[in-house]
Amino acid sequence: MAYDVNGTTIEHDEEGYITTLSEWTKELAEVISKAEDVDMGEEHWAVVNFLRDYYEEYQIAPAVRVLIKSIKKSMGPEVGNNKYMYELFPYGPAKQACKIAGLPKPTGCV
Amino acid sequence: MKFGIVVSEGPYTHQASDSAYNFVKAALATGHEVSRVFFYHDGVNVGTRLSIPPQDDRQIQAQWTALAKEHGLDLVICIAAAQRRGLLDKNEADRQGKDANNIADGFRISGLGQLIEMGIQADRTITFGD
Amino acid sequence: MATLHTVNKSPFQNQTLISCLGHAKVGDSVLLMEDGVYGAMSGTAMSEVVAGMGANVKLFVLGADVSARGIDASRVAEGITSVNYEEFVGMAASCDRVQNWL
Amino acid sequence: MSIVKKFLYVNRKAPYGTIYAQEALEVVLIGAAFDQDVSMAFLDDGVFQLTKGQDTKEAGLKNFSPTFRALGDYEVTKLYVEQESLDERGLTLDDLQDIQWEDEDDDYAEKPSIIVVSRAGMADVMADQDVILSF
Repeated sequence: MAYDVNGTTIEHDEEGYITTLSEWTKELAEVISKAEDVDMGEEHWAVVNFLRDYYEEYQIAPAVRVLIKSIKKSMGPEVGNNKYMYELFPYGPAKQACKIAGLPKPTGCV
Repeated sequence: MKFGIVVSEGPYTHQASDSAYNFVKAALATGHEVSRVFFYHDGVNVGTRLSIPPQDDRQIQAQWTALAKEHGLDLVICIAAAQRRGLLDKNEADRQGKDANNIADGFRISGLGQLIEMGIQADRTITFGD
Repeated sequence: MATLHTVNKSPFQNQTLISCLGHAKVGDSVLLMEDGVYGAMSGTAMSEVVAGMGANVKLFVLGADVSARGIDASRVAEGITSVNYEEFVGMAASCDRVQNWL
Repeated sequence: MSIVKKFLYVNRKAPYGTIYAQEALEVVLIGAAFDQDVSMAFLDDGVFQLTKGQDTKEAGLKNFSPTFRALGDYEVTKLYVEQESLDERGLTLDDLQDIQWEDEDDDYAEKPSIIVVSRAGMADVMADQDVILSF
């Protein structure tokens, strides 16, 4: 199972998460988002970039409430709220946005 | 009194699961309640139905399964720890595209939240591990 | 507000028992179990340390693990009480919390 | 869920040699969603978990030490570190990562999460808990 980015294949698992995190590119993110039926706008990218920065710094994808709290702080409450996040990523800001951002699947532990 | 039990070492390698089993049996025998047994770290390996211990040794998984049946115990295997170590129930195996599953009767796979919830609900939480 | 502590490591192998006794409060109980029962033996290099550091707590040993290791009951140091699993349960119930030193 | 209990996660083991430190952190991160009164204790070899400059590349392991700095986002802001354990291992506070949390009620002021306590102080922290989970 793989995504096709301009002729290059990027392996992914059963659920669409890429297997080798270092293979992520912005072009790949566009390809994954199409497969997910998400039309990437500015806010989508802001969330994806935030997730990647957070992962780079702390080596974990943040929990949804941490994500929302941080987005609220940096982009304001009209973006940083649960409802809007789910409008951006209908299958969940954690799962879907992490997939597009090329991060590990959040361990759905709760 | 309600006890919550954590088992955090693998069977046979470590005595932890045996000690936990003896404790749970004694607790039930003296009229206490055991709200949940949560298997974490290598403790998740207690829940595989594919182990074949020698006939003259204790059957750790079978003992737990029997105790769970008799007393309606809630035996929970941590999903994050289980996935690392290759323990899957049928649902997970299907979802992850794996060709087999190995969880024994009486055990269920669930999240770490179940450990925290156990700590909140139980009067005493006791860990058997290394 | 007493705590029941459990220790399952031999004091000849690591510092867990020392650490536990260094943190236990006056009136707490400490139960030696699994390989921890070796810390309950008299006449060892650790006996005096255990007796000294354990002076302010109540020391117990799990009888089942003592017999399993072939330690004769007479080798369990004075002042250390042997308990069975039901008594272990009772101690856990009557303390305010249990701390397992792993 | 209205019950709020005092949870203490006790860390007495070094990172990497065994998985306990890493899986303990996973429990803490998940547990943070339950709105309990959470503290972490680092004593004995557990203090090694917090040291600066961990680089796991050559060993081929996942470096989870940066995650400690995310704990503040999860409202885990009380990391008790035992002075005697540091001393015995030739460490000082300067050898540990700078871990902070943002106080929303104080204009997002950054405050240190690490609280250095004596052995007696650590015993007091332990004796004040409802649930103690050891790793």
